[in-house]
Amino acid sequence: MIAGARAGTVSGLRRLTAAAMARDLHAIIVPGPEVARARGLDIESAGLQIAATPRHANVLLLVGPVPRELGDAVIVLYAQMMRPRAIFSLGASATPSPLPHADVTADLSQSGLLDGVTRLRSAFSRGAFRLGVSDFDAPALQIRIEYTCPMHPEVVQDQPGSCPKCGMNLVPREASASAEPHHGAEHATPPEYTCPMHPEIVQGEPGSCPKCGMNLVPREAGSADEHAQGHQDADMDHGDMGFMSMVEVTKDLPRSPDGLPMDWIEVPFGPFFPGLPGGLLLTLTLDGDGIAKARAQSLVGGSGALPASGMGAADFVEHLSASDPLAPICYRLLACRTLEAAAGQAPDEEILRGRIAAMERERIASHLGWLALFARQIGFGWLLRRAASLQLQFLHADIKQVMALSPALQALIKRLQRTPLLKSRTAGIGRMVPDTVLRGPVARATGVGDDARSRDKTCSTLGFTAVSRDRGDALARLHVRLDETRHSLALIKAAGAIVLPTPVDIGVISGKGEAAVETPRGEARLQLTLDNGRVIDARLDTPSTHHLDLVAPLLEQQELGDGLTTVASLDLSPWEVVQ
Amino acid sequence: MAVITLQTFFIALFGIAALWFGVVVFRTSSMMRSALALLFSQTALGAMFLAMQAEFLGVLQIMMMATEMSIMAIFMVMFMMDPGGLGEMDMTHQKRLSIAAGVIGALAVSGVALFAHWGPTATVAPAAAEQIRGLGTELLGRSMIIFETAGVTILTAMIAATAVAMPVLQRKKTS
Amino acid sequence: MSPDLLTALIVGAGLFGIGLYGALSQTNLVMIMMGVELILAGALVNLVAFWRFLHPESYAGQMFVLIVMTVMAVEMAVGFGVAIARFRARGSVEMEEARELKG
Amino acid sequence: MRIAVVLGFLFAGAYLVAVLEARLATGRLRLAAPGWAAMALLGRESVVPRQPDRLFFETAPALLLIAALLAAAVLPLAPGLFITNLATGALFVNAALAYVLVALLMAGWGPDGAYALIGGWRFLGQLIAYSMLIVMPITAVAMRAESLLTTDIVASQTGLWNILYQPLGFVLFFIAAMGVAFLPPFDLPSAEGELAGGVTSEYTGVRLAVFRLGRLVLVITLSAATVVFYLGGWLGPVLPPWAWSAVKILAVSATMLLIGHYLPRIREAHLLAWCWKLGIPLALLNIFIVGVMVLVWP
Repeated sequence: MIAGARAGTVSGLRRLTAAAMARDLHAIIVPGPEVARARGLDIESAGLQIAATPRHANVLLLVGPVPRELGDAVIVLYAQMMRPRAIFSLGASATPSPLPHADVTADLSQSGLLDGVTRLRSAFSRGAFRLGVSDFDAPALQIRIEYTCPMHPEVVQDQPGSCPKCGMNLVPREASASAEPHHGAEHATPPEYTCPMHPEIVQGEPGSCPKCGMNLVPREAGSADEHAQGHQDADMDHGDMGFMSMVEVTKDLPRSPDGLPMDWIEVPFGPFFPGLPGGLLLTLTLDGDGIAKARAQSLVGGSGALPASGMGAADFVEHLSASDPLAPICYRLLACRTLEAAAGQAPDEEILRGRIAAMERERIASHLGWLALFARQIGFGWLLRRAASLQLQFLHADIKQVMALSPALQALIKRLQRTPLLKSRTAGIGRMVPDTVLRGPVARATGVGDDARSRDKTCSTLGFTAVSRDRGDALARLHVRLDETRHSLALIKAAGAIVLPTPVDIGVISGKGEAAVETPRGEARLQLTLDNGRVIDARLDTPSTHHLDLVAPLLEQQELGDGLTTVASLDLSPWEVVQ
Repeated sequence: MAVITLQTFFIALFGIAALWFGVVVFRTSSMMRSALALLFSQTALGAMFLAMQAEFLGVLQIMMMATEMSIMAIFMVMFMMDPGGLGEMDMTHQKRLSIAAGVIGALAVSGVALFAHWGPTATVAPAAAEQIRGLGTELLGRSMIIFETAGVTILTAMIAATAVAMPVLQRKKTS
Repeated sequence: MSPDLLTALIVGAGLFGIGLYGALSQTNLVMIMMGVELILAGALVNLVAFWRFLHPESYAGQMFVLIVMTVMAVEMAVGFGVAIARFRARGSVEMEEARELKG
Repeated sequence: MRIAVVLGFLFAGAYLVAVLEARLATGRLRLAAPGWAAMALLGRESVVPRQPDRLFFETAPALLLIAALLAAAVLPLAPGLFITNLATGALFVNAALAYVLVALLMAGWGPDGAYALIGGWRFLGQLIAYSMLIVMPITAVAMRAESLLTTDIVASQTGLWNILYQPLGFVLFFIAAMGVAFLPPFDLPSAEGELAGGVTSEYTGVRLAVFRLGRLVLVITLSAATVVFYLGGWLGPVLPPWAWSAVKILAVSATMLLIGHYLPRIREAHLLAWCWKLGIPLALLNIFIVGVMVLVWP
């Protein structure tokens, strides 16, 4: 019996259909397939196919507890799935309210997944159809109809009527009742800046007038519209303008640089979009298929705040390690290093080497995971499967296995460098210039050799050299990551053993510590304040926090596909974003 | 007295379909529907050509119009204020005059069609394969100049249209 | 005279009438082009009908149909070129606004 | 009877294409998978999104299927084994394939969803790229056969298949055929990673099943067209003609799917630029070469 069964009596044909559904499971994964893989789950070999849209899925697969911020999004996701549908939860029993309880729960491990899929199949074949199915409803799904003018999106009201600006009939539009982050901002009028001498100069930020160089003065945005309306009324009185003038109606609309304004539509990509990391919400304003405006935000990023009473050192290590499921070892290492720096201790050389090997192994796995995500976005079926399977093998491989896997990885890299169309797909896209806010592979793709590992003594003794490319585009970022993967293999080989970082006993001390770790996405820094052995203050500085801010300006005026490639090439981890 | 044959029936059927879709073009407020109605009107015409045993022309009409009208559709959506037709705005003018002109035009032409002496009607059309061969010989024989001119015209039109539509390039400013 | 020819000619006349109405009544350049397309479609029907029922032995009739199809394509190309250019310059392809330009 | 055989052949081919597609997507060969998937889809809910253009939304999947079947109707699988043999056969294939675009535009516009809408318009751009590369190579094929009859086209390849007679035309047609069937790397309108399924993103249940069936039949139809125009149709030693057709059609479909599996999706701007700047001159060159060969070496 499943909670999302479809209404219907159980007849012979229905039984056969239910059996078919049990064999044809399409899962939509929360928070995303990349998190599932980073946790060591091989979804596809367990017999679940990954669906691109909830409309085509019949299983909602929850990997780990759902972050509170994603709750509403998960509810919407569930509501979009077609009945019969089931919820399959791994490693957590609670589902966001008011979702029904998970139909199948299992441990967060591959064996748990396999076992869960078996139970899911039998649940489907037994309970895909039943009588007396009730509708699923939740506050997040309430649709409010509001009316807006097709030409003046700022005109929004609750009743039908005609537009006060142009007189057109207002068209109904759906508005979600749940508070969208930007909804409040729509009503507040942001100030805009205009030149006292040239009223046609209007811009969103302060500056000087391009015509006369005077400083721009702020005014309320609404006043421009009133001006426009007055102007239009004057034209209407003019007599022979007895028709609706498209020039008048459209002149306040934003213009694209190519001079052909199309209908602007605001489209959300995320938080569960197939080609982007789960938890990342990209809101694109599209002008045709070009991106006019972009906004990127992380829904799952933490604030980095600690409980008021602080946290024990060992707990803090676990806390930081769990904060980013895409790079847990690096954050564990960062926490350990910082605590050791605060305590003034240093583990012996062998442990340090082993830790570096562990970090490098995670780098390889992370880059492979990125390749799989990127392959999914650009529709490269072979790479998706190959990179994903290698990632799963590398994730917990010991030194011998790493060496055994090394030829396969080298072959993958060679093959990618020869793949036709891959170069044309990425070259020249999302070009960046060297900038101090850039970190990690993104920075090194702009020709900057900055790498936290080159400041690390142990790394240097292992023969580390930083790689860099200087084109600064998506292709360069791809190449940097491929080169790094190769170097990581060499480092692991030189280190000779893999040791997971474990916190040393620092005792009851007070003081401050600071350390940096080159995570797969770039350098992460942590400053800690300790008070009697408890962590009372932590300041985390992560690469994705900085890279996320770069998304909006980078995407503007790109074609949609190129824009998404740009975002993917940055390898953002929404989890490590500090808000 | 001529007999009403199956051919007449199909000509009339597709003709009515073409007319009906033609009317829909100007009666719907959704631009997409308008463009696709025109497409189906033209497709019905193509089917009518097939009913008139002009196989090559019919298939050609059906093929060309699918692409042409789809491109029409994107322009409709681009250049209209309200492509979905939800705002129910009136996009017409001089309505009475236009209706009068349309009706009078149609009636006058039909009158000519009715009362002119068309001479004897041919009953048998050449076979389709023969038609294609004949048309090819015509195009590359007697009418070659006309055909070539048409080809050059369409090439010129393509280039001219592209040139007109291209954005004015920003010239380098000389101080 | 054959009912086939008459039917076809009346359909042609009807399309011509509808097209004329559209070309005169619409305010948008693209819609006007649709009207013109319908007028040309009416011409097409007539040409095919004349070929089939009057002179099936002469392929000049079919050739004319091809020429009219070319004209339709040319009309589309030029029309859209002009539409884009106007839209870029004025932000509209409404014909009423073109009239404004004259004065 | 003849019609039933051809239809059965097409649907069987579509089933095998689905098996191969599932094999590439999941890595496991399961012969029954598409059957179960189809049955599961039929049993699932099929909803209409809010504010659809209902007419377009409902007709689009059916139109896709019908267009693919119509195009297949004039393609002979063996001497005498076709649905109809039009004198304008080669042109008719084109005409029917043009309605694939109409179906996709309708599917994009109908559901009032942004991803679908963009997918539909993307396919329009794609058509502008590939359409000339469908028509012009077929022209060269018809020049050699001196006929638009598809059976004549096959017969004209008795001595030498067109893939050897005009390899350039074959390459162009093959690429364009993949573009028509929006197979990877030309799956711009239905891209998973960029548009969450694009034109198919709002289709569910029965409608999705029809849409997918239409797409699979389209792949088979285009493979059949490639075989008829370039690979000598049913011609071949030992095996009976229909078996040769079957083998060749499946081989072409498999090649199409495999190529897409090993390539990333092409960028729309590049697709347009390459097709117009490179593809069309090459197609014209092909017509010229074939013209010379037909005259010199009849």
